[in-house]
Amino acid sequence: MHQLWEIASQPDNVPIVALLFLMPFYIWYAFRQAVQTDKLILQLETNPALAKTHHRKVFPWKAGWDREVHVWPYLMRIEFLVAIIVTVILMIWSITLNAPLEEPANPNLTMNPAKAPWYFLGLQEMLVYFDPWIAGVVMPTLIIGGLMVIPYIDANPLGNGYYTYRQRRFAIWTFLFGFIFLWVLMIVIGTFIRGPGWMWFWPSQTWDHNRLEFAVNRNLDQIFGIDGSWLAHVLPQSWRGGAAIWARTIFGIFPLGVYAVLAAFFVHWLCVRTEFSRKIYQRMSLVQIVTLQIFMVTMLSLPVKILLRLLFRIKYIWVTPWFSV
Amino acid sequence: MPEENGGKGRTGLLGKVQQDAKALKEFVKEKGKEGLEGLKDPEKTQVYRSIFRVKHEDTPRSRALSVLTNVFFHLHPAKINRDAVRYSYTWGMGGITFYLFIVLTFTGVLLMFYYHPTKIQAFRDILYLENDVPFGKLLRNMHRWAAHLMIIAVWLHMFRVFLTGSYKRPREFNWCIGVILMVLTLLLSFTGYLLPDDQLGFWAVTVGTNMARATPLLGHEGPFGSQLGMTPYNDVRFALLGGSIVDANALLRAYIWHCIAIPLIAAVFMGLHFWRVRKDGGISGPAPVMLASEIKDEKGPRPVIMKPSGLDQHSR
Amino acid sequence: MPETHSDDPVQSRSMSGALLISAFLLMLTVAWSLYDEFYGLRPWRSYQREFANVYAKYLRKKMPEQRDREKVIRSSAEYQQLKQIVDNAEEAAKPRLREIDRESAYLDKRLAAIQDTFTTARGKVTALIYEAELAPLDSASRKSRLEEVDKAKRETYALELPTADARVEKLKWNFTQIDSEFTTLKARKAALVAERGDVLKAAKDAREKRDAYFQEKMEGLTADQLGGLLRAAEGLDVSIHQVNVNPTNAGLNNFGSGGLVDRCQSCHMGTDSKFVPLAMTLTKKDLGLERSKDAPFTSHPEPELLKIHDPEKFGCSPCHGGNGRAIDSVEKGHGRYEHWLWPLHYAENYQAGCQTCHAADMVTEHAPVLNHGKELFRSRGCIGCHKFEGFDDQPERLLATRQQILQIEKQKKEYEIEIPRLNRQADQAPDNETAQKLNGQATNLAVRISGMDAKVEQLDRKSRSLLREDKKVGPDLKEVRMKIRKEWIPYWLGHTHEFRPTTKMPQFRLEPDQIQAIAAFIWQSGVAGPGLTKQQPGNAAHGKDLLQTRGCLACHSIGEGSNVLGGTFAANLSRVGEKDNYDYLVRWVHNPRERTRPYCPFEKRDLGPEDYAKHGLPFLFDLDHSKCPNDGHPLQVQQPTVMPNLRLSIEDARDVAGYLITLKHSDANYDAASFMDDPKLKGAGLKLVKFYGCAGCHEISGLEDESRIGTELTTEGSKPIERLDFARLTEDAQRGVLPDEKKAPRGSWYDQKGFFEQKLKNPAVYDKEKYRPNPLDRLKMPKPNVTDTDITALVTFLLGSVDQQLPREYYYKPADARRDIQEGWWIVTKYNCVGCHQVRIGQQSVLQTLPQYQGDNKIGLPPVLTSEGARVDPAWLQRFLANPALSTTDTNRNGVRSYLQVRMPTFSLSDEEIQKLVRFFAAASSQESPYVPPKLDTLTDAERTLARQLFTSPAAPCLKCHATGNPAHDKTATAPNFLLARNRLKPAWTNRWILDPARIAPGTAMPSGLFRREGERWIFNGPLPAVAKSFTGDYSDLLVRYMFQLTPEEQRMLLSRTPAAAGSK
Amino acid sequence: MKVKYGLYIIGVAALALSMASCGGKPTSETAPAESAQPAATPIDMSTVGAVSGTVKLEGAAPAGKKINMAAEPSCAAEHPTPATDQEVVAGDAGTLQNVIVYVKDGLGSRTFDVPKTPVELDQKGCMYNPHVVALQAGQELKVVNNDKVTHNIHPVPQNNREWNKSQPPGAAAIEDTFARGEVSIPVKCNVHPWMKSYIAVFKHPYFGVTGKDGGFNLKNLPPGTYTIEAWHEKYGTSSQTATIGAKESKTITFTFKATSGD
Repeated sequence: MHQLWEIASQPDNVPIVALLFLMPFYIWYAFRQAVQTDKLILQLETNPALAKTHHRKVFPWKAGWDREVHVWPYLMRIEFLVAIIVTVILMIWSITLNAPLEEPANPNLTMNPAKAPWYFLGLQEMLVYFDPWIAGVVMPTLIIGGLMVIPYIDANPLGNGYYTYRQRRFAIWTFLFGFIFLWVLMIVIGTFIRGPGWMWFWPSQTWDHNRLEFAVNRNLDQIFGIDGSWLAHVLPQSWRGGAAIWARTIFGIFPLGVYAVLAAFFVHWLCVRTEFSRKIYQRMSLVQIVTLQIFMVTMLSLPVKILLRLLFRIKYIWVTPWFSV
Repeated sequence: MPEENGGKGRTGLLGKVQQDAKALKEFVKEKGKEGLEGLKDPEKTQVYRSIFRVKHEDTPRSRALSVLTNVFFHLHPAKINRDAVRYSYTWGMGGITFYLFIVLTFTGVLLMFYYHPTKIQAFRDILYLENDVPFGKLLRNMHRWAAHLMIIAVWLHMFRVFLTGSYKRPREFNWCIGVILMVLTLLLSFTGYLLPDDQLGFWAVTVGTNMARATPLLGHEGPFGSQLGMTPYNDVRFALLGGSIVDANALLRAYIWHCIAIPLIAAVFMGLHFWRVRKDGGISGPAPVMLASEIKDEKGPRPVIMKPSGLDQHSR
Repeated sequence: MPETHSDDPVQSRSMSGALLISAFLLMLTVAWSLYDEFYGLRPWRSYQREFANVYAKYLRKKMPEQRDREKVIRSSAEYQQLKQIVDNAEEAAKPRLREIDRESAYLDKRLAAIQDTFTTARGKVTALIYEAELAPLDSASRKSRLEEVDKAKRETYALELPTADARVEKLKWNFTQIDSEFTTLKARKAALVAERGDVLKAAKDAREKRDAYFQEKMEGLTADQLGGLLRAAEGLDVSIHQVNVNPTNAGLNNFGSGGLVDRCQSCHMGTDSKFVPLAMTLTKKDLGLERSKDAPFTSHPEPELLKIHDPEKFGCSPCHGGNGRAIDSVEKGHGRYEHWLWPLHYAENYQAGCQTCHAADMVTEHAPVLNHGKELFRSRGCIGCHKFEGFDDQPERLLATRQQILQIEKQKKEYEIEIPRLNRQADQAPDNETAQKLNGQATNLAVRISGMDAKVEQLDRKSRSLLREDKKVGPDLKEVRMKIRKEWIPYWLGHTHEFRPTTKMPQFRLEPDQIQAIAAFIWQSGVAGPGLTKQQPGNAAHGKDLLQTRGCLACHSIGEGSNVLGGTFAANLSRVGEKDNYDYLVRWVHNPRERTRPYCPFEKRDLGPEDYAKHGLPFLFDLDHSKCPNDGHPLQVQQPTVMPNLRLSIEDARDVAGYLITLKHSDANYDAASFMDDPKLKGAGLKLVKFYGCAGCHEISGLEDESRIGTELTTEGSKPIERLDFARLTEDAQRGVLPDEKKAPRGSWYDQKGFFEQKLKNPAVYDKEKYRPNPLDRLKMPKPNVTDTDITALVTFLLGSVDQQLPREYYYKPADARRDIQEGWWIVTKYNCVGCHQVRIGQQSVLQTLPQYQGDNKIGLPPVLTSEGARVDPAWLQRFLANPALSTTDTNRNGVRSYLQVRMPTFSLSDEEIQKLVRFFAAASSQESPYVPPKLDTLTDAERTLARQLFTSPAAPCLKCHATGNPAHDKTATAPNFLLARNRLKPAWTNRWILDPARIAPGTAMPSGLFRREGERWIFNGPLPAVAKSFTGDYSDLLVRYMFQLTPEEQRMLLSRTPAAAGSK
Repeated sequence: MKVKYGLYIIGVAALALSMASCGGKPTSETAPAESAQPAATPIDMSTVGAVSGTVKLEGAAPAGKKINMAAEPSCAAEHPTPATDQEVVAGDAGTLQNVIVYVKDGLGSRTFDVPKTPVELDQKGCMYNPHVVALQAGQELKVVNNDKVTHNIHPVPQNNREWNKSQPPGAAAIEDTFARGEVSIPVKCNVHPWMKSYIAVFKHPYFGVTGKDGGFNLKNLPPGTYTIEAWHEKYGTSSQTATIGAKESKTITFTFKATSGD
């Protein structure tokens, strides 16, 4: 347990610890409001008359009250308040906790584990499951891209400007999945669970620098015993040498394809589960649907790959001479 | 006064002096009164005017003015949706992020006074900051923690914006800018990590940049990289570090990125971000709920209706 | 007022409360940060305040005591007397002083009066002269200007000058007059000042005497001095006390922004001589803080060190470690936290600090622990496996030299090919210039080649002397067949420390089969002959006597358990009898360096008679016949042992051996080891011997060029902790759990110190909990035979061995005589000179501690060498060291002190070593080298007769004790022969010696007080013969000159005259 | 990038090669040279002419100084009349001996065979004989010692290699060649300071040393214009040009002024 404390007390990990508390809090905070709104929505939907007259907010409202208030002072004062509080927090934090400073940089003395800044640990964790070029380059690009396209593929006009769950189940779940599960959780794992040699240490375990692990990760084709022997007959003499490679390359495409199709269907199924979401789905243009599919499928591939790796010790699904997936 | 002078001469002279004195007293009294009055309501004074341009009364107008005419406040509209002032809605994360950015700039500039981005001096300078510079330790700590805090704030901001669907029409583009800003924030923090030139930063950055090796096409270990003649000495990582290892050049580059390039870029985008917030009709809510029954079933993009979201009650 | 709806929560709600609170909080945090800045991060402030008042209290208490002391002294008769003298002297001086003062006062007045006019006049004249000089030579203008100059000189000025009799004289003087007056006045003034000094001299001297007396009587500081300190303490301004030196190329440890910044004294105020002068010591007790855990106020325990290392230059952390600039907490300041690479040394290891700069010294003053550590590192054979810069590196240098030779030979061949090529080119050259150039080059190459031959010859010499210097810690295992009892070897390998608890050899952790293999290999690889000459038994009793008198015990010890007697430098001989072969032992005692077969480093094998026979040479090899018959390169003709040749006669050798062979346990028996001759084991054995690096300490055939197997330790102290493999103990170390599951007193031992200590305690410790079925996978470092103190010493040594962090000028690498001392110590310790001699003042030789040299047996001790450099002529010393018998024929004796039982043995040092030793002694007694003997003026007949009479006078019967070479007489002699003096001694020293020998060598037989001071000269302290009347010179000097011109016949003549000397009883 | 590096490498390689070849050249050429001189350029014997003539000395030849050979009696014995130094030796009828006459210029780049017969330099009575030797580059010089004393032969050339070999009485003849044309190489014997001789080396066979008659004759000269030069150890050189047609033979005369005194 002291190990856990050691990590948590690392000055640089304090933000993550903070995150651990902030995240749940704000999720709860948001959902509390969402529930209220949803109540209201339900009420209005069942009672159109009310919908005509109601001011349609969960906040109190009386005729004659200003719809708008002056920024000065009503907003300003809050901003000042927040500024001050933040300052106070920051200063206390700074006084009580020193920014870390270790030995002078020494290229000959490798730190073990050598960890990236905490906010990139998610990506570093991904390295376990993917080749660097995916985890380190493709993923971030996709994440950024994915985030950017959200407004354009979300065809649901509802829930603009207020917390709601009922009206945006799909969107919210997707986001929570991506943000909390895939991003924050990975960071937490990278920080608290990964020890020397980037090996898996439960918080109760102490980081033993001499620990050794034995794990053979095989490629899917190896499991299926693809060696291209059959291909060798088909190919012209001169190509025989590369038979195995070609075989693998070709073979690899299938599982990926299969996955893509399945995942696509899954997403589709998600989108058409309720009457409402079907309606939204209707509104989407083809481009939007395709984009949505692409990103959803890729996103889903992460947990799938992680599972494959952790459960079946599968390294690559698709092996080609140039890159592997 | 020498004795010799005559008596009458004295009276004459004396009288004159007394008169002058009296006159002076009057004058001073007068001016004093004015001064006091001036102090009574400072808003009348020239100095006050010169600074605040408008005199503040507790009228809607002057409230509006005080915001609109103030270079710092005029990011805000004069009035906003009555419910938008609630913390519960915005969580104030955007504001906090901006505030932290300012704090960081401030502390950062001070730190720059004591820091040389050279292999020999960088680490020493940190020691110097820690032990010698008055408030140096505090300064450094604040800078570092504010940076971490900012990242959290940014994430939460994004989270909030998503949950309130604020990215939806007409704010799609501003969301994109937001995403870019978030990336910039991460980069800022990352580039700052190396500067103390200690083991922590060094290895963190090494790990971080090693990924760049694997950039498809551009990294010497990435797919098709070697086929395109990428080597450790000409690939993208080399470009990032200014060398094949994290060394003096990397330090310098990190420094420049961290202190000049990214902040500038970020500032520009921030400006854009805020401007768009205003142009897209202030913050998104809290808006009156919309019901599924009210969805007009038309496909594809539609013209954006520029309307401050708060106001659309009137239209109904 | 704008209309606000009082019921509107948004508008009506007031936040002033919240704002107020948060604002208040902000204030608080700001306040806090301020406090933190000024106090939280500045603990030294409170320390300083505390120090100031406890110290002030202490001083106030102390002052009256001291004042009383002073009173006592001042009131003492002697002091009063001295004081009287002073007063008288001052009295005597007074009248004259008064005159002088009066006159100089008058002079001042007059000078003052004349000054202005003088300067004006001079200014004018010089200005004019300058202008004149500007004008061209012998031009009209020049002439005219010069005339002006004259005019100016003639121009008169009105003056009012005070006269001696207080009148004022009005004068009209021209420049010349004024000038002369002015200069005369000045001159007079100067004269007066000088005179004043003379007048006061007597008083001044007297005062100095008085003060000196006071100084000597007074212990501690005077009340006034204490008062000064008190003022300093009371008026202390609380501020950082910082040593800030900014040397070039400062390293990174505590050299913050480019220089040493050290603030230790901000809390450790007691070490700051501003408050506690070096003359004074301050303990917690003095300050009444015995019980306090946290009172860093005591003064530096070794002020001597501070005198050599001025804190203003060195600071504290360079020696003590720690983070010199960090003062925000004790932990930070002492650098006892993760991420600080140079933590404060613990008390027992503080001398590690010395090592960082004194790595080049084998013996460092004030650092006994460190010295012990280094000594161990060498003598326990650590150096056999672990390279360490500066320690005996002959093997490496030998290899390097050989490489060089081969290199040159190769180059030579290339040149020889090149020459004709160049010649041909010359013949073909298009034009004569090229031809000449090419021919020139060819000639140059030819000349170069001759240069190379010279170089090779030098290198050969060098490798010869390296071969001499190359010693091994352990015995030569090639000789094992001749020397050792076969069955004993495996036993020894398994029970090293049981058999000989004091042995240097570490205990290896070996499986039985390993032991068998190693033993077998050693046995079979030993040289088989030519066999030893059979020796008849010796006289053990006499042998024992020799062993105790010849000085063997300076290095060796005999006896076991509590009654061990002798030095620890070499083996304990108590069980030699159980293992050694008598014939071999005889040979060994007679000449330990004698080899059975010479080793040729080039052919890499031991030569035998057959090799010599091939060339028709006799099988004869020694230092004079050390050329390889096959290739002419130098041979290893000695055994690689430091044990010197005591030049015993073969009979004596037999006796000694005869005694040694009796030293054995009665119950000693070893079970037969038939496997020793099993050839199958040899291969396995060789592998193991290589693996365990036995060749590091022993000479083993086939493994002569084995390199050291261990890690180099030169900078082990600064090895990053991550690089030290604590293996399964990492956790325990960090939690402060020792390998024996006890709690470590100081908590975590996860640091260099901890690693080294545990490693030395038990080298296998880091194999704990490891699965190592194959013994070759285990840690191979054997268990050294060391005590806990030894370990501390070694650890200190290692902790100090760090890579260069400080700027270069901080390292002790002197280029002057001190370097000779530095180098000399390596050799002095290598051959254990200090076993017999006292070399350094205050150091005790082993012999001095032995029972048989106590009381009046001190006479039998070898000479004290503290003044050797000043005593002997280096040229002679060189000869003596090369051959202490000072004779090639009659060697079974001491060259100088034939009367001593203890024998100065022959070390057959290499030329280089001799050079270094000679320079060492010269430097150690601050002698200039090279030494140019002073010219002594020859004796007049008168002087000679006088000298003779003195020499033979009953008051100074020199020849009673001093040897003369006449055996009858020398039986009783206890001092060297005078005939040696001429070449051996330095006159100046001899003079000092005969004046007061006891001062140079306390406890010498030579009597002091032979002369007495009389005015400016030394007079013989006894009845002066008639001839003395005419002699006005220095008697000591006379005798020295006589001594240095003494001839054998003269001495014989003297001997005949000496009363009772000839009739030696 | 990659391509660029490739170029570098090629460039370097090329450079290296070229250097190698430069460095290598002389050696590669000497290889044949060792065996023999380059083949002679043929001369059409049907057209060759000749230049002949005499060398005159204007004024009286200074009498040669007497040499004191007391140091070497065995040699002294060889000289019934004490030997004189041979700096200036007049021939009959006002001619001058020991002058080397040779074609200095005009042969162009022709090469010639080297005569197989060695030129002999004899040491007799501690005198070199002849006093002046002329030979062709690469032609063997044979030094023999007919004295009962040891000599050392020590030529001190400009352009050729200096050597210094001792030759005990009755030792085998010393044979050596000079590779480069040079007029003239002084030869001395360090044992006998008075012994002095000169060796002239030519790249062609058109040279002669005047004898008692002071005459010279340069035969088999192909038609052309030549600079003919005469060299004397004391009076230095003087040269004339002669143009000869096919089968033509010219006579020219060189005249040296006897400088009085020394």
